[in-house]
Amino acid sequence: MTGPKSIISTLQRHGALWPLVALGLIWLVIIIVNPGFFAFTIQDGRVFGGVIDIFNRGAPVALIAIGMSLVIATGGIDLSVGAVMAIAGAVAANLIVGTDLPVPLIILAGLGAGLAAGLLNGTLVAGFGIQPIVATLILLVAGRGVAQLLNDGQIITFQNEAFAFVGVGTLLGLPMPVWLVLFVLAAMLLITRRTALGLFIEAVGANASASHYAGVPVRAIKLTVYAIAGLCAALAGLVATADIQGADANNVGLWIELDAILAVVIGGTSLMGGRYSLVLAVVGALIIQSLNTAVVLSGIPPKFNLVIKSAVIVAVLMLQSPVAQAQLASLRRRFTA
Amino acid sequence: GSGSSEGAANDQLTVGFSQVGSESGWRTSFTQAVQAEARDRGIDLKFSDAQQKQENQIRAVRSFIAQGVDAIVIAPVVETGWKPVLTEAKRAGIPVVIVDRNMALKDDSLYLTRVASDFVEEGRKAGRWLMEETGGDCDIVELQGTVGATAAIDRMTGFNEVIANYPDAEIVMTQTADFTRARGKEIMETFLRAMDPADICAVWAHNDEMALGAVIAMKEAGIDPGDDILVVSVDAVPDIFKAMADGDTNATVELSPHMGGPAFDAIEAHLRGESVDKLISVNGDLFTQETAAEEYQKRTAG
Amino acid sequence: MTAATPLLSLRGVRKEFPGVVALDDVDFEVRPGEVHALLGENGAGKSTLIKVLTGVYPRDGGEMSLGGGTLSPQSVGEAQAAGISTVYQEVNLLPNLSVAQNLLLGREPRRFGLTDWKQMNAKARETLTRFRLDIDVTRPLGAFSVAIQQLVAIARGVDQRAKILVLDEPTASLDASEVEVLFDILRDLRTAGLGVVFVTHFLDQVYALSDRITVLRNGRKIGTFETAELPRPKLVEHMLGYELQGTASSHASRGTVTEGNDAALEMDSACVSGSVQEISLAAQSGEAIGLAGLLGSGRTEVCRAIFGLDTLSSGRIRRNGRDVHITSPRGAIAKGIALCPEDRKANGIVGELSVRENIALALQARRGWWRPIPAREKRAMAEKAITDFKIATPDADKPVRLLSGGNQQKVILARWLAIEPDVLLLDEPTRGIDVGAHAEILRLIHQLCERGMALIVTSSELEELVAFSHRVIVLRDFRQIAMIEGEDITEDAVLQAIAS
Amino acid sequence: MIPARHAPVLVTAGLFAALFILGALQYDGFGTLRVFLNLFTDNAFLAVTAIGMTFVILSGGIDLSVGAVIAFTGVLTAVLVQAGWPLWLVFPLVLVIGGTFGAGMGCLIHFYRLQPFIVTLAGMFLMRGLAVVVSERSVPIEHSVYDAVNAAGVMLPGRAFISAQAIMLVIVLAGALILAHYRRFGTYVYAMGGNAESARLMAVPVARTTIGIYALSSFLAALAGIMFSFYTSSGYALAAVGLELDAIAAVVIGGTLLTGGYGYVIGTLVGVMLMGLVQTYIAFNGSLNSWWTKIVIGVLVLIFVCLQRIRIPTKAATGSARE
Ligand SMILES: Nc1ncnc2c1ncn2[C@@H]1O[C@H](COP(=O)(O)OP(=O)(O)OP(=O)(O)O)[C@@H](O)[C@H]1O
Ligand SMILES: Nc1ncnc2c1ncn2[C@@H]1O[C@H](COP(=O)(O)OP(=O)(O)OP(=O)(O)O)[C@@H](O)[C@H]1O
Ligand SMILES: [Mg+2]
Ligand SMILES: [Mg+2]
Repeated sequence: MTGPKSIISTLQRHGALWPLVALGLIWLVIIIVNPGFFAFTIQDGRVFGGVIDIFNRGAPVALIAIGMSLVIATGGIDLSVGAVMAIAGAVAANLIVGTDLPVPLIILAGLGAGLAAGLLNGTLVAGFGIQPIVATLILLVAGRGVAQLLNDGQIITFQNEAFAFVGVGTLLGLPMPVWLVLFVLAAMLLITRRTALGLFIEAVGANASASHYAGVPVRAIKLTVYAIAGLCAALAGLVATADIQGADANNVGLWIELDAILAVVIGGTSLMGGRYSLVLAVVGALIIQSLNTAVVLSGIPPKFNLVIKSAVIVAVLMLQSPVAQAQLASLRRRFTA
Repeated sequence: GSGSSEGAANDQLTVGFSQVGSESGWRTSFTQAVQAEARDRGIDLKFSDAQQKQENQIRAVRSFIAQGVDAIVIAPVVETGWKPVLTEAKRAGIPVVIVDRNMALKDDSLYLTRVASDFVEEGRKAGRWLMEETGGDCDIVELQGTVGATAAIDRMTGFNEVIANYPDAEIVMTQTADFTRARGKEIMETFLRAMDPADICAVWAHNDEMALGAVIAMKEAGIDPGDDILVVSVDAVPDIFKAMADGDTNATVELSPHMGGPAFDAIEAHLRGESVDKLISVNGDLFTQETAAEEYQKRTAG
Repeated sequence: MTAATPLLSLRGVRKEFPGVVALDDVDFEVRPGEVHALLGENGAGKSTLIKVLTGVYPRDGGEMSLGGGTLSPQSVGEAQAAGISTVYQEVNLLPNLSVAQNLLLGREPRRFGLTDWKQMNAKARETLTRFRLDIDVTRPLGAFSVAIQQLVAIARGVDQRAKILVLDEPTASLDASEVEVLFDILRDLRTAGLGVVFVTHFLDQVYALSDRITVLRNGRKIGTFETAELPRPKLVEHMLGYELQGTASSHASRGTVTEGNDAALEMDSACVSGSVQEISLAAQSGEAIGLAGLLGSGRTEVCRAIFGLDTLSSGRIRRNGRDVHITSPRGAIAKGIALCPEDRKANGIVGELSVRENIALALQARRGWWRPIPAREKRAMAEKAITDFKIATPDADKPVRLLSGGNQQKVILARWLAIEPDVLLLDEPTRGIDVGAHAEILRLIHQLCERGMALIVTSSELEELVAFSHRVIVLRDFRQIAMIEGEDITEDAVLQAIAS
Repeated sequence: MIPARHAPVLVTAGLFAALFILGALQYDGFGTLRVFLNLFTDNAFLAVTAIGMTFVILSGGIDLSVGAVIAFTGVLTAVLVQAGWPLWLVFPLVLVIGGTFGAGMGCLIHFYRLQPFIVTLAGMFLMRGLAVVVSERSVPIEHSVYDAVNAAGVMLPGRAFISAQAIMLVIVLAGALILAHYRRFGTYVYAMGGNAESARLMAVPVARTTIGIYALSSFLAALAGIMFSFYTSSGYALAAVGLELDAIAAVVIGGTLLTGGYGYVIGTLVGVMLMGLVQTYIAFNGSLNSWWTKIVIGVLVLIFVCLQRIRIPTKAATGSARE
């Protein structure tokens, strides 16, 4: 049976209902303030449209949110992702400008930098037992410094069609960043579901001590998730760098860690660790990006941006809170009775 | 090493320099220009990066005072809030030079001189140029700097002041792009999606970075920036000259990063006992495509 | 006192959880000056009843009254203010606070509005002397063993001077002498006119102490009985709904062990710095070794050392005659050793995960990352365990933290049996397990021995220890003080060794 | 004998002393009472904020809104003072607003079971947003009391100065120590951090305590906002950006566990001072450029937290982190 009722109950069981409702509501607002925004056009073999814009712009946050989900599922957190974006971008840009390396190698180098950063975080957390927020705070501060050091404080710009493709290219009508998100999402789903990694991650997050007793390699799991988060952040950094064809070590990914964490939480994952959902984290990222876009389209003066953002966040969270739902239901009952 | 605050002239001069941070390429150029200038003059420069926080700057200034430097140069994060710490510097007999942004101070004995640019005037210059170029008939989209930043507020004020005189000139969409290239591109993209690009006459960006981001967005949308849509911005970083030379943007107002020289001149004059003007203006010019290639050569050569 | 008006009475109380009716129209009453035992199998609804009574869960129906007035607490604080003091199942204290703070939380003695630490510690020490506990009350509670923590929890409950004292499995981790101390105190309280609600799975204790018994089964009340008038087999039948076949405590399998070969597991003068000293034991395949001793005698530590949780500072561990170097549970598991830990909340269950995932966890960990257990196999494993162990859960997808305490224990046992170890360490495996399941587990121990597994079992219940052990090792102060073998194993002998 | 649970605080204090001595050996004017006392003045508002944060973290929560609360309070204070409102009205008003705001966040956290990280993140956006709405421009404060307070204090020999800011900090610290260690509220805070579920079962008034904790944190942040308005004689919507991370770092460097339940208010003060000393050290050095400053701060924090790990691990100090 696949009636609308059963779809709704399936979504509800997976915690997907309310995030999707929130996304739908924001899109509704966008349609109201700008009816033409979601119109699709096809031009030069590329599909244009508001939805694609939102996907495209939301890609860095979505990529990071995927990695962040895994880290959060183990009960950790990664504040360094913005700085890792900067490092990866700086590494790539400097290699493009300074060497003749082929683009795939440059991309690998950028990812390698992210992996190294992730491993550093993972070692501090898993190896030395430093609290995740502090361990990654270190790289949040120092990492951007490293990126600036590489760039000498300037934006390193470059002309490189092949590399720019990562950020602005089109494949089968869709922008490259959208493909990257889909690819990483699919890969991560595959890796976590088709191996025992997903189970181990949730077990470690839910009760690290019991997992250790059960023989789960707790440290290795933690190291792995930070490494993945580093890779995701690096990829996001490459996308952002390719997007403007320049590595802006000072500003790329500034405060993106907060957006990514927000995305994960809006997707229903608890910061205490345990259960997580990668798909919903991406939905969370789309919600945030849609909100940003809606604010721009609405024409409300920018000084109200943050107030609006906070109001929407609280509304979305309340929408998901079982307590608020119960209150709403009882209110409705009182009204109808 | 440090001298007493009375500073014997033959001692090496020690100057504390409190910089805002390193939030943009322009800021870094500014820092490097001051450092280079100090090196050339044999000044021992104590540099402190405040990472965009006024409290860090105040801390740094107080450390400089405790250290007994001969003079202090401050590029303030924000205009207000300097009276207490400058009073302390004055009490310690250390001259203070304000560079770049202004400080709101009633008592001008608290500082030696200001080597300053005028953000409002920069906005006016950009506005005047655009109005001349378009005959005062222009639907403008604006890329604002960080909400609350002095540079953003003042440049907006100056620009709006000018276009207020032209009934056909109007800002049709405005949004903050945080002074960054990436956000400039993103916001411009949304603008282009939200309205018919043909209805946009010009982009007015509070700094070059956002303008450069907008240029990328326009190109990707199949628009020819500089021709279809005019682009005017502020700062005059090297990259914008390249863009102008390529015909992608139209004009920029210079915000000179070379404020170290006049600042040190003033300090040295003061220590020699000479009197110093309270304001040393370093207002920059407006550059257009004509001289762009040449300027680019000049600025990247050094 | 039979005709006394009830102090506490519950009428038609109902509580539902998603998929489970935990309490269905339950009546329950407690008179002043009685000890009322609340009995039932694992998952019968005992703890739920207590939580509804004390405002932890809102009830879905029914009425409650205390001392004539209606009772409808919204929080533990309100229940306490109304005169109900509760010691919940599992130790629910705060490991980071000192023992004294735990005892007096919310009732700290004050001077000039400020906490008077000196007086607080003195008061705490005084309270604990009643429990014959002489410990440093300024140390954090977490530094003490589960048993001590449980005693502190009980002391806290008793010290509240309430009208009703509710104890949910208070004796689960206590040994005989502590239980005696507790019972003396409870008898005093009874004389003072308190109503005591007492939940336990130890039927001996029920008969030793209680005046009346209420039995729950599947959330329904089966009946309330005078303890004196309810013979034991009948009680068990009420609880389980069927008659229990004779106890499994036959010594039949003893002596069938094949001696001579290399032991499945051998400890040779094993020491852990700051912990066990000079422990030597050998467990042959098919043999169950019992570890006996008082609280804190080091039984858990012996298990920890074998399982690689603590590293040996000297001595050796051998498997089948070969030296093994075990530094982590992973390493131990790889060598065919499993440990079912004592503190199931902290080290056993992974609460968020489902019953199925909890059962599969250790097996999956041993298989490694790259060979996930197929979903079908996992489901089959879980279904089998649920039927074999009679785990009370609506389905295998329920998060394990929502199961009753005893059922959680069964899940963990199932987890370890799934990896089919050669050596199984069971640290207090029957803690919190109902009579039915208790018998099952004893039977299981026999079965496992027969299948050739070597077992090392810790238990505070001498009766069962004697029942299944081929060899009993008695510990005191982290040292081995006696070894009793074969026919010499009797409760008396073990007791004597412990007391000597 | 020193209890093991005090070790983190002592380690941090030791590191402070070591860095102070190192600085004194390297730079003239560093090892003076003046520099030491400057730390109190310059970090007073941060310390007050971090003290509030300590309670939040001890309870197992987190408060990301404090920096924004400081900015909002500062701007509102400045705007009201410039509008001619009397100080005796302005200060209580902004403190009440701060406290109420925190209590509101506490309500969301407790009654709607929303996660502190996210609630306070939204709170941060709201406060920063409101600050900008009140005034985008920075607002100077011209008031005789401000001048008087800024000049007030005790001058010691060697131009060392005990400022009003420092005195305020000491008062707040004393209050916080009493609250944490000699009031029931403090015990409840530790209890909730130890195990929220157990605390509930032990009849800790969880609702009241949670709301109280966030109200306290926001109240202290508002107080810090007033102190900051004195420190700079102005209010600015973009002031104290990212200060919450500094506060959290100070709390953690001071030996408090982010998972809650373990730590001391006094440790936070030492943590703040240590971080302030690092800043001073870098300013005295004066040769690090922008990025090296960041890298050096990061590396120093790394060294500090690593040194803290090396101390003898005890069961009590590491809690359940037994792996
Ligand atoms: N919070 C909850 N959510 C869902 N189900 C629950 C919850 N708490 C208890 N249950 C279910 O209610 C039933 C009764 O559980 P309860 O804890 O009262 O059993 P019990 O009689 O105390 O058992 P034990 O002797 O094992 O402690 C069980 O089936 C359990 O799974
Ligand atoms: N009566 C006591 N007085 C002081 N400390 C105690 C006491 N009982 C236990 N401890 C402490 O508790 C710690 C470990 O106890 P643990 O429960 O692990 O031992 P055990 O022999 O396994 O006891 P159990 O019977 O609970 O299994 C020991 O370090 C011991 O110091
Ligand atoms: Mg129970
Ligand atoms: Mg034990």
